[in-house]
Formats: sequence, structure tokens, C-alpha cells
Amino acid sequence: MPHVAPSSSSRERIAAAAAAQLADNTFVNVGIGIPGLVPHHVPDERGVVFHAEHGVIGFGSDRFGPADGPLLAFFGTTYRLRPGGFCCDHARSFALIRSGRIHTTVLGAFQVAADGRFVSHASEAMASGCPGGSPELTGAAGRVVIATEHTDPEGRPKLVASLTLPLGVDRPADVIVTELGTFVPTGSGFGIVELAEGVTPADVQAVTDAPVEPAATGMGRR
Amino acid sequence: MPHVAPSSSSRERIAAAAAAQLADNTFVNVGIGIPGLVPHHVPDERGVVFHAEHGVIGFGSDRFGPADGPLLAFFGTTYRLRPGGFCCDHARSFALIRSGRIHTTVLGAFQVAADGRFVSHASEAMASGCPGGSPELTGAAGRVVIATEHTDPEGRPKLVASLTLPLGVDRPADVIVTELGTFVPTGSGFGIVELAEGVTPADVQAVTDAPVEPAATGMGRR
Amino acid sequence: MIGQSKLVDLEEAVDGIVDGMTVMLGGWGVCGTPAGLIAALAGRGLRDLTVVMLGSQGSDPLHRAGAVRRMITSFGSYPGRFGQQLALEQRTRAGEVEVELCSQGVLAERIRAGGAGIPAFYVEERVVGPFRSNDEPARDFDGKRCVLETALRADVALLGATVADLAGNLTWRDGERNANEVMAYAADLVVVEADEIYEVGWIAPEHVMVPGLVVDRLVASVGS
Amino acid sequence: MIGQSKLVDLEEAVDGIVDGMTVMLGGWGVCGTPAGLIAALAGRGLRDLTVVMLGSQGSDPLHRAGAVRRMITSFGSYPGRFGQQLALEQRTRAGEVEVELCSQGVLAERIRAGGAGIPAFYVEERVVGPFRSNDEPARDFDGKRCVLETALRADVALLGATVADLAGNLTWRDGERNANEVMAYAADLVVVEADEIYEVGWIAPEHVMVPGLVVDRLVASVGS
Repeated sequence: MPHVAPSSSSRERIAAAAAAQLADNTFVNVGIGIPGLVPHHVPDERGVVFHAEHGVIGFGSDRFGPADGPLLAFFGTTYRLRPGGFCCDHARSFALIRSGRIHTTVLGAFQVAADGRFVSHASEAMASGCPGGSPELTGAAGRVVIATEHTDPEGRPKLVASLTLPLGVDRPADVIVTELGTFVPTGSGFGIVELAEGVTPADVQAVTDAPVEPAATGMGRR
Repeated sequence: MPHVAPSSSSRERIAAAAAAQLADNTFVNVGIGIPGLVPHHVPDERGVVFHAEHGVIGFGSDRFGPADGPLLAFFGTTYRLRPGGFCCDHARSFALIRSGRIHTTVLGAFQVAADGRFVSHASEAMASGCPGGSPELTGAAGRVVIATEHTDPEGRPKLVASLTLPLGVDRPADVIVTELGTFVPTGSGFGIVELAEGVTPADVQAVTDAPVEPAATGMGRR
Repeated sequence: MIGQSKLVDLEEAVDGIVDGMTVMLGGWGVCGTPAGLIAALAGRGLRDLTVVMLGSQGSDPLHRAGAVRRMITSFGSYPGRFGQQLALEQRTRAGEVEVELCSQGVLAERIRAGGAGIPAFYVEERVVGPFRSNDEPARDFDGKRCVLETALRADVALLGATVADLAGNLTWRDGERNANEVMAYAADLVVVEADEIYEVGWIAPEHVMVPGLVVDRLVASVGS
Repeated sequence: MIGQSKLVDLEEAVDGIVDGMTVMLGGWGVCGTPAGLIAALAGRGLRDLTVVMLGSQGSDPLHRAGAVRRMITSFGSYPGRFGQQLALEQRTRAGEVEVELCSQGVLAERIRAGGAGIPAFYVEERVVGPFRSNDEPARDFDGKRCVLETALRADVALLGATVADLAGNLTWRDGERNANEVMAYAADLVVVEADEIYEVGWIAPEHVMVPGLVVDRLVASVGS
């Protein structure tokens, strides 16, 4: 399969697949980029409470539920605060994170290694870095879901045998969702949990810099 | 002068004299007991913002200003929150204290020594102590005003050469207000700033366990 | 709507609290104290609790019941005219309760730290006074002599709220917030007694002071 | 009524801020950023400022003006599609600005500590990552490896508020509070740009999120 240039609809498909990785009635942080699109794919009745790091908790998509709550600008998309939502300051927002209240965090990544370690919001190309809140979000979250395009804007694999970018996060990702499928880091490579429609294991292997393996629990199809 | 048993009106007179020790347009904490009566003697136009340690800031007496604000129970008296007041939690309330925002704190005391050290809300008679918030209030306040009866319920002097009760506060009091007058600790004794109506220096000396001296700046009369 | 109803009855509210647990109690004086929950807990015949409360008057039903082994507070007694003889003081004198004293705001800050992923913090020695939680030596920061104080967490927090919604979003009036806010984040099980309880959405998101996501159980105040 | 009017014009608002000062800037993205104050400060020809801001986009007018020597932030750059090339990045690459990176919540907590009389605190090493403010060795608390982070204070804080009263009582909507609240307590001079300004008493005491007693100057947002 040729390199698929990231498009709005592939980003939405990645977000939808990441949404499927969330447990109902849990407290979930979504980072900037594709993760920020995830709430558009989670109906209110699933009871997922979304947390934005600047202290806005309990928002949802206009695609579901009421369209008359306060509007929340959120890195290129907008959400509505739901009845029962909560606003707080940055210190309290991250106090919730550090004290382990966040069940799952969904993050973008520049690179993910076969051992699950990843580089998020920081790039070797930059003289100055960009940790954002990733150390706290990943360090304290119960579960880390990476939602990213399978390759970088130059077409280079983001899923690699070991990290080549600096500033890796020690907390390994639990699952990686891309436009090609859903994968788990196995230590030696990436196990296929599920493949997107029309994608073969060979397609994935062609744009992955580590062995692509059937997952221990068997493979699914989106 | 014989020992004057503390009465409601002597407590009010002490509170009124303590009120005269506050600077206009400052942020003032008042503790329990006589200090809690001080706001009844400060008209709103003086711009004094009173702080209660459980996070109620900007209250005033029904004797002045509007009588229709929310009612605040305050150790045996009540106040009204004024328009422009502020409510917060205990952590923020003491963060304001520790970071030096309080200009003056008005406290009761069991004993005050000639060097200004004092024992507040704790007594050797008790197996368990009662620091309340005194260490923070006195440690971080710009100015400490002690408002107390001149003698304890058994008629023993509270103003003494050196402390005999345990758990003294190292931050010295700046001024001491009793039903007999207003005094400053001088190191060797207590300087008279002002005497209450009809009270002589000899009256004060009779119930004070340290030399009573004319203050350096001269003596006044309430 | 966010969250399902957390409303339970008083007995369910204190169910699962057992001997030896650490229990935080919100409130300060009569403000924001969960008197109904404390009475219900006192009726359960428990022993060896550690109780954390800024003041201590509100905890007296537990001391009368002999349920407490250890008390962490800024008011181990109410000397002079401002208080009454507490069962806590009698128990303390009898050697049945051990009291750890802590200046009021430092205690509130230790509880906040417990709910903020902060295991310990430094604070100026002059604002801690003789009431230390540990004997670690003092250390200077910016020329100020500081001491280390450690975070507090609890198995259970019993809290009072002025207003709650069914999902456990909380808000307070006047001085009723006091220690209730920080304790809500510092315990594994959070039980709230609210004066007024409304449908979810009744409290605007900006006016929610503690989110329902940290509240486990909710009861209506007796008489409310 | 509590407090006198603190309303000033934009030039008065930034008066007295001089070369070499440390300036905190509130806001996160477009939310609650005091853009008018930042533009006014950028126009004053200052040098060698230290700027503390959680994000950094909002500080770019100061970097374009060459006013900043040191930047403390969690966003030293905006990699990939989520940002644009910042003047900060150009200045950093040219060696004109030194950047101290800090994880976002740790940075907010360091600022809170600066306004709470907490000179330093411990936090788990795994949530700080490689972004340390000092090289003090790690230490265990309850079996968790922790590192010491130090408080931050500033000479000046420039803050955005959704609603203010004339005495400087502040409140925010939605995500506009962000770092504005903690910064209000952590600077010697606090200047606020508010979208809406009302008479004293307009905001109920329970809805005041920062009290006017820590606010020194107030301006109306341009266009509001």
C-alpha cells in the first residue's frame, strides 16, 4: 500500500478507532491534535467524562446531545460543556492528573517504540522542546492510548524498533491507534489488535520500522 | 483599682481600642474571642477588609452598612458579608496568610511577656494543645495586635516579665490592648501608649507582673 | 448529563468503614460539618480510627463512642471561654487518644498535598511553630528557615456541602467550604452530606467547586 | 463596598515594569490571555525580561520586540501541524533567549507554591520527566521516587479575566481561568485585563475566584 497522506477523514477515522479504546463511565484526558477529535466519536450515553488540561471537564460533541451549552474552543475544533461539567484552574486540573484520577489519556506522538516508549510533542528538529503536560499525563494515567498517523509528514514510519528522537517518555503506551489499525507494543515489535478496512499486515509492515506481529489475543477487523 | 471582672462591655471596650490600632484600607485577620468583636467597631468607610480563617473575607458589622448581606456566624457574634467580599477554602485562606498578605492580625492571648512573646490559644493546664492557626497568623502577619483582658479569669496578670506558660510564639506582639489601656512591650516591661478613662499607671502596675513604663512616644488617654 | 445518581441513605453512606481506618471530617465549627454522617459513623461501634479534622468539636460523637485512637487537628482542646469540655480532651487525658497537633493552614495544606500528588512540601518554620509532623532538620530556601511537612490522605472523607447535584458536583456558601474542598480530593472514599440536592446541571460548571468525579456517595442532611 | 476602583488605562497599567524583571503571563492558547497588556508591554522597548507562561504563543509579541532573555514554559515550541513558527523559537535558536522547560502542571504548581508560602515541594519523578528546575537528587516518599521542585514568583503578573468588578475581584468562564488564578497570588504587582467590568458587588462572594485584595490595576480589554 502506498503512503497515505493524512487527511481530515483519516484523522477522524483514527479518532473514531481511539474512541473505541475507551471504557464507558471513565475519566479521560485528550491531548491536542487527533486526540482532540476523539470526543466527536463518543456519544454522551457512554458516560465518558472528558478532561482538557486547562481545566474544562465534562464536555461533549455537538454531534451528540444538546447544542446549547457553553462553547469550548479546543485546538481547531469546538465542544460544548455538558450539564454537570466542571471548570477549574490549571493547578487543580493537574492535581487531578497527578493524583491518579485520570483513567485513560489519549495522546499524539512523533514516534513510538516496540517497547511502548514514545516521544510526544517534542522533536529533535527543534532547539527548544515542548513537554506540554505529557510527563504528568503519561506518568500518572492508568492507561495511555496513542492516536497518530502511521507516518510523519515526510512519510517516515512513526512506529519504530527503538526511539531515535530525544526526550522519550518512560511510561509505555498501552495501545497505538493509526489510520491502518490498532496495535499493541510487544517489546519486539507491534502486535495487530485490529486492521482498518482493506488494510493487510503487509501494508502495515511496509510503513513500520519494526516487526508487525499478530497480537497474542488474535486479530480483529474494524 | 480592684480587679475588674471581664464583662461584655469591657470586652467591647477592648475591641473598640483594638479597632483604633488598625490602619485604614488594610487586610486584617481577627481571631476568636475579643478579637472577633473588633469589626463591630470599624465603620465600612475605613476600608478595612476583615479575614476569617475559614475563608470568609470582607465582612462587616450590622451596626454599619447594609443589614441584608449573607449572615456569617463568627464565634458568638454575627457579621454580614459585604458587596465585594470573597469566600474561599481553608487552603487558600492560609495561603494568603503565609504569603504575607495579612497586614495585621488581632489575637487573644493567655500571657504576654515584656519581650512581646506571647501564648495564644494554648494553656499549660491542658494535656492537649490548641494551636489553631496562630503559628501562621503570627508568623506571617505584618503586625500583631493582642486584644485581651488584663488578667485571667482567676485575676492573675496576663502581662508578665517572661512567659510561664508553654508553647510561646516567637514572633513578638507589636501592641497589647486591654480594658486598662494600650501598651507596647519594651523588653524590660510594658510601655503605656494610652490609658482607659479613669485608669492610672498605678492601677495598671497593680495587675501587671512587669514594670509599667511611660512609652517613649508619650502617653495618651482614651 | 454527566454521572449517575450517587444518592444513598445514611446507613449505606457509612457502610464499609471499618476499625483502624483513617477518616477525614470536613467542617469548621458549625459551618459545613457533616453532623448526620458523623452521628451515623459513631453508631457503628468502630475502634481505632484515625480522625483528621481542622477543629475537633464536630468529631466529639466519635470520641464519646470511643471510636478514635488518634486525632490529627489544630484544636486538641478549646481552652477558656470559647469552648466546652470535649470528650476528646477527656480521652486524651486518659491516654486513650493520641493527638497530633498541626497549625490550621499547614494542616489544610497537608491535606491539599495529599490530593494533588505532592508527597511533601517545605514551609517556613516560623509559621509551623512547635507543631511538626516529623523531625527532619530545617533547611534554608532564599534565606528563610523552612521545614518539611508531609501530605495526608485518608481511607474515607465525610464532608458537608451546601449544595450538591445528584452526580456529586458540590458547591458551598460563605464559610462552609473550609476544609471540605481539599478533603474531597484526598480520600479513597468520599461521602457527602448536602443541605440541598438538585438535578444534575443545576450548578453552573464554573460554580462547581468540587466535581462529582471525586464523590462516591451522597446523602441529604437530616431536616433538609 | 470593599475596595476602591483600580481601573487605569493601558499605559498606566504597564507603567513601572522595567528591564530585567520577571513577568508572569496568564492565559492558555486564546483562553484568558491578556493580549492588550502584552502588546502594551511589548511596545515599551524593554530588555532582559524573564517571562513565565504555560504556553508561549501569547508571549510572542515580547519575543518579536526582543524584550525577553529567559522563558519558563511548558511549550518552548509548537511542533508539527498544531502551531506556527514562533519568534520565541527563532530567538532561542539564535541564542538570544534561554528556555527553561517544565511540565505544564508542575509549572502551575510551582506558581501556586510561590503564592502560598511554599518555597519548594516534592513531586513524583515520573510526572516531572526530564524537565527539572534543579539537580537535587531524587528521594523516596512511600516508596515513590520523588524530586524537589521550587516555587516561582514574579515582579509582575499580567492576567486576563472574563469578569472583574472595579475593586479587582475576578471570575472566569469555561477554560479562561487556567494559570490566571495561581499567578494572581504569585506576583508583587498584579495587572488584570478583563473582558467585562462591573460595579463592586456584581460578583457574588462565592463566585469571586480571586479577591481584589491581590489585584493592583485593572484595564478593560480592547474592544470590550
